[in-house]
Amino acid sequence: MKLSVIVTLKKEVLDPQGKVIQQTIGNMGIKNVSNIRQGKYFELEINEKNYEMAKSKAEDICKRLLANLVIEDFKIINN
Amino acid sequence: MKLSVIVTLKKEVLDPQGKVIQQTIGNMGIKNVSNIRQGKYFELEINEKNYEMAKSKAEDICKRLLANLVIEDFKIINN
Amino acid sequence: MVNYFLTIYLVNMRKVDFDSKTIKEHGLSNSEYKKICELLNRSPNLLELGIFSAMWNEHCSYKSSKIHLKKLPTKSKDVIQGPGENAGIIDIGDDQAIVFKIESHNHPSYIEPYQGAATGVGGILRDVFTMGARPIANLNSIHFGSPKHPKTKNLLIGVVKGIGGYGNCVGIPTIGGETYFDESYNGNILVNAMSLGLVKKEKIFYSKASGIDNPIIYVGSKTGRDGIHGASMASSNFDDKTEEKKPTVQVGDPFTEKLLLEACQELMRDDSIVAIQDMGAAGLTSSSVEMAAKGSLGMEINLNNVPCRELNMSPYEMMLSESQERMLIILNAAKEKNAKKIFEKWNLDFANIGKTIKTKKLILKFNKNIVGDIPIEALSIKAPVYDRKFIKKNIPKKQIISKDKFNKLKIIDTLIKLISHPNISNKRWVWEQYDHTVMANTLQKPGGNSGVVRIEKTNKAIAATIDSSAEYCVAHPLTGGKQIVCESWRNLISVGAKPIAITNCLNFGNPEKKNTMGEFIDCVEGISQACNYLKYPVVSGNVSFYNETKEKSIKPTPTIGGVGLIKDYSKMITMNLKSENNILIVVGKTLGYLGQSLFSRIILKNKKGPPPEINLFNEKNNGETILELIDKKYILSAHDISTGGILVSLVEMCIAGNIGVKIDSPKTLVNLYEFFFGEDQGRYIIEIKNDNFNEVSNILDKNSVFFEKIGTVQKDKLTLKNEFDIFIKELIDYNNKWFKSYIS
Amino acid sequence: MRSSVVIFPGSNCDKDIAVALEKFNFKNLMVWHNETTLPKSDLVVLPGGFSYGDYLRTGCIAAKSNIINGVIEFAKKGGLVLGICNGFQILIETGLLPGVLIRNKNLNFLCKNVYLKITNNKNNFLSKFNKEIIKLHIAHNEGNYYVDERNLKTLEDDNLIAFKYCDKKGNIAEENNPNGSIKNIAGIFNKKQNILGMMPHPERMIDKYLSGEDGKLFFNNIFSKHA
Ligand SMILES: Nc1ncnc2c1ncn2[C@@H]1O[C@H](COP(=O)(O)OP(=O)(O)O)[C@@H](O)[C@H]1O
Ligand SMILES: [Mg+2]
Repeated sequence: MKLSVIVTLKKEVLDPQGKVIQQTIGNMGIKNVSNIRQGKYFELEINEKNYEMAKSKAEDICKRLLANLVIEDFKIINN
Repeated sequence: MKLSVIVTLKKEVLDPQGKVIQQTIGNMGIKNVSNIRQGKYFELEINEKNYEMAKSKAEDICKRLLANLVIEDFKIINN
Repeated sequence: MVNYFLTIYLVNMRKVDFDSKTIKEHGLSNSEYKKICELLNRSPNLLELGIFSAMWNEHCSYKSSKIHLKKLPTKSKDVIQGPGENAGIIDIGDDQAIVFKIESHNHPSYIEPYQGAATGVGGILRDVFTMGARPIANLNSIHFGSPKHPKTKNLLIGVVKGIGGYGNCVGIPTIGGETYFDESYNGNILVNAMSLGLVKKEKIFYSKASGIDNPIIYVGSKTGRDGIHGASMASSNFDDKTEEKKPTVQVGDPFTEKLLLEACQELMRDDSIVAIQDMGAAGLTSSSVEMAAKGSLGMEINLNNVPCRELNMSPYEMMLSESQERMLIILNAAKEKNAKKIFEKWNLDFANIGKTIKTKKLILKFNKNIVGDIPIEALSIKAPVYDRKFIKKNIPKKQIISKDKFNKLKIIDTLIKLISHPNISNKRWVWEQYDHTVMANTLQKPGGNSGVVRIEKTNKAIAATIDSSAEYCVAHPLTGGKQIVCESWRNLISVGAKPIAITNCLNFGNPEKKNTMGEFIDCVEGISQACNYLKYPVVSGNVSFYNETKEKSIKPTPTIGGVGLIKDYSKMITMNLKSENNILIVVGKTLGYLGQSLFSRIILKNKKGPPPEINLFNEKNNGETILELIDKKYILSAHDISTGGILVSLVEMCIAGNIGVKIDSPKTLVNLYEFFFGEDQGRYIIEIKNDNFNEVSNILDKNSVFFEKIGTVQKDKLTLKNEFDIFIKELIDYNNKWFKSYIS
Repeated sequence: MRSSVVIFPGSNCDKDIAVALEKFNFKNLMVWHNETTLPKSDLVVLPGGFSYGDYLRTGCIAAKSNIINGVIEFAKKGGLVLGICNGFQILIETGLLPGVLIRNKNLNFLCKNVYLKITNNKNNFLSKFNKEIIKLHIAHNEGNYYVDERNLKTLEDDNLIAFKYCDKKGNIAEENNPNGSIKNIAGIFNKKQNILGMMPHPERMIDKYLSGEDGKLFFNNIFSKHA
């Protein structure tokens, strides 16, 4: 079973990468892009019978490894 | 309008990060995770009236900046 | 296009010849294909065709350059290993040796600058550590198109990040390099990476296979579908289809490289290894063939045992993949178990994929069938060699500059224009992205004459520099070739190092064109003459042809990587001016020659005329005299005079020391522009104590070296009576400005 | 005095720090990340480098390795722990130090000399320094220290900031901030001040032939305290 995980920086945490990308977009002459945040994306292939079990495993992995909960949030999505 | 972009490495391209994460998950005693790929995630705030226009702008940004089409693919999703 | 990937032909099963389209796609000519059939006594199958294509292309076979490279001097009492191995080796005493080489990664870096440059660094590191050495320093030479070209900025950023990203992660300091912009590189940038390693003399490993039935061991990363046909891509011109070739770009994994380095070092402690070679261009094919060829034996490889990253990889893909961070080892059979343990500890793949055999053949097995069977010699010594047609360039006519051209100028404005020029501007933005102090032995970081790293537990240090001079080479390749070698030599002398040997990366256009071939032959001739005279042999190198886009060639750009030894690093010299009231001397004669100078090209917009002549006698004599003065501790700082002439070099010394100079009004007959901006060769600026002037001039006189006093060190300003008076701080700003504004 | 340097796959300053420790008379042992117990030590160093390639988040995978429990235990008992660069990042990922180190503000790897102001010298690491402003070397991609307001207040109130980036004269201003760190922070202590995490590399500045000697003060200091 394939699950996707999105890890994003918490709102209050500075995102230097997002900021630079935003500036670059401005410099490239593209208008009306007012805010950019960068995060991480993972695809996990989990061999579990049902979605619930796979999801709970993914959650565990996020908490213990993929996300740093001090500064990041995560979200699991079903492909 | 808020759009999300997911940038992933093309299938045949080496993903050194995914490889190390996968090994680590194994070492942490979590079983049945057979494959992990890492990608990037972006949230763009685009001030356009309709979704189509915002999407085409996002596409342009992806092609010109966010994704390296030599080794990456991208996907735009509507939040 | 034929589907190379799904079809497996068994040997002898097919009678049909390939069509010329398939042959061409493999970078082979019809006559080469015919030769393959003759050598095999049959037509090849697709796998075999791929293998020939990889081994016979320019990049691996050196078919257009081979006969000319023979002219290069490759021996001296310090040379342990000349060209022909993974890297060259020189003796530095105390049973220690330095292994070094340079490698180009031009085409991949244009297609994907980050990964192209990163894997370039990875490749050259493996060339060095495969010989048993621990890498101790990296350098690079990077050439980009005009800063105004729309692609240049992204290429620059990507390449610099890639070089840093890889070298920093592996933990090797990058101690020098050069960054150059010129529109001839608009469609074809150059990325040349150099690496140096330290090895104990009795612990050098070579790639010559030996012994029969020894296991062939594959270690490192798994093989993927990356970089298939990379070597043949490096052996053809760029065209509109280049974009389509993109999937051949490899991705580097510096973390795995670091593990591979440590694992190899661990395995190298005893005598388990018979022979070892990295899998570079043309991957498993070239490494196995070259090792077998050197050892005059054969190899039998079972492709089912090759560790693969993806499902259903075909023998064709496995043999031609250029996946990174892999090595091939011929092991002492008894040591296999122990070796395996080491690689497991470092979490790397370790697979026995075959054995050495007596018959000099490359035998490839897959699913119990023989899928490839090629005589080793057909791939090595019987590969084609060409004596291509060439046209030599005559020395251009000297330019006469009319006096009124100078009348409109002012010295200070000219100086500011020159030090603000992209090619002279401070490259700090580049080298601050490279870790240049890791390993904690860096005595001179980038920004000086040469990078210097010390050898732990000794008083010795190694100096290294990387140089090219495309402008001189395009004007007159023979003189240009000589000049770079001399510049490299001067850069080493300036830090107090005795120049020992060089490596060279010869970047040229299409060798099938007579003019390009002529440029190549003359540059090689020039390099050869200078190296011979200076006893500064070539121990390794690389040739990169086909640096062309849409029929437009780059300027001929041989890059020279020079290495020198400082016996006692407490005597090392830097280029920053030290203290007030010291005097400055120009060593070597200033005739004020302006042809091909930065001044002519930038200020007068005149690109014609021959480059400055090289007088090898003076070059050697001046250099050796500087070393004598350094040894006697008279010199406080030194800098060679190169691009931009005396005044630019002087300003560089001021900027480095953040201190000023009161320049004496020149007493020569030439006009001020010729004196200050002429690029006569073989010159240095040295700083000495006023009190030592007599001793120093005695030594210079004794050696018949021409010299003249040029000024005195003073506080924070550069001044020339009746001309200018400017704060060093201002000059620093001009020198830094261009890069800063370009990048932001 | 005994020290241990932990080697993670991808560490690359482990040898440098070992050379420095030995030069200043420590009896040093190297410890492989897979070990479960530390040798008897007075000081444990987590060295710089790119443990696990710095993949995922810098320091995070090393923070899951076997030896880390030993390091945590050692620290809890009051042993001296020093994390330099990647070592600092690992200490943060283990939770021994607060905050996070993110990408440098200009997104470039940065290798250069910087000036640092010592803001707390009442501890085992910095008490013997005879000057307040020192010059050290930095070389990192992720040295941009961030911490939330509450934790920042604790760091400030309890005097747990070790160094701040400054200029030659000790001025702490945005233009002397190489990487965007909050309040120019270059190194911090834990509450008990037996753990120090810092981005600069003292081991690269230990004799006059290198680009500076202020790293010396560092090793002399720790040694004198525990000899
Ligand atoms: N790509 C680079 N990598 C590292 N150092 C560089 C790079 N480009 C320039 N430098 C440094 O900048 C300095 C000036 O370069 P250059 O003008 O080519 O020097 P020179 O003419 O004396 O050989 C050199 O010391 C060199 O080490
Ligand atoms: Mg020079």
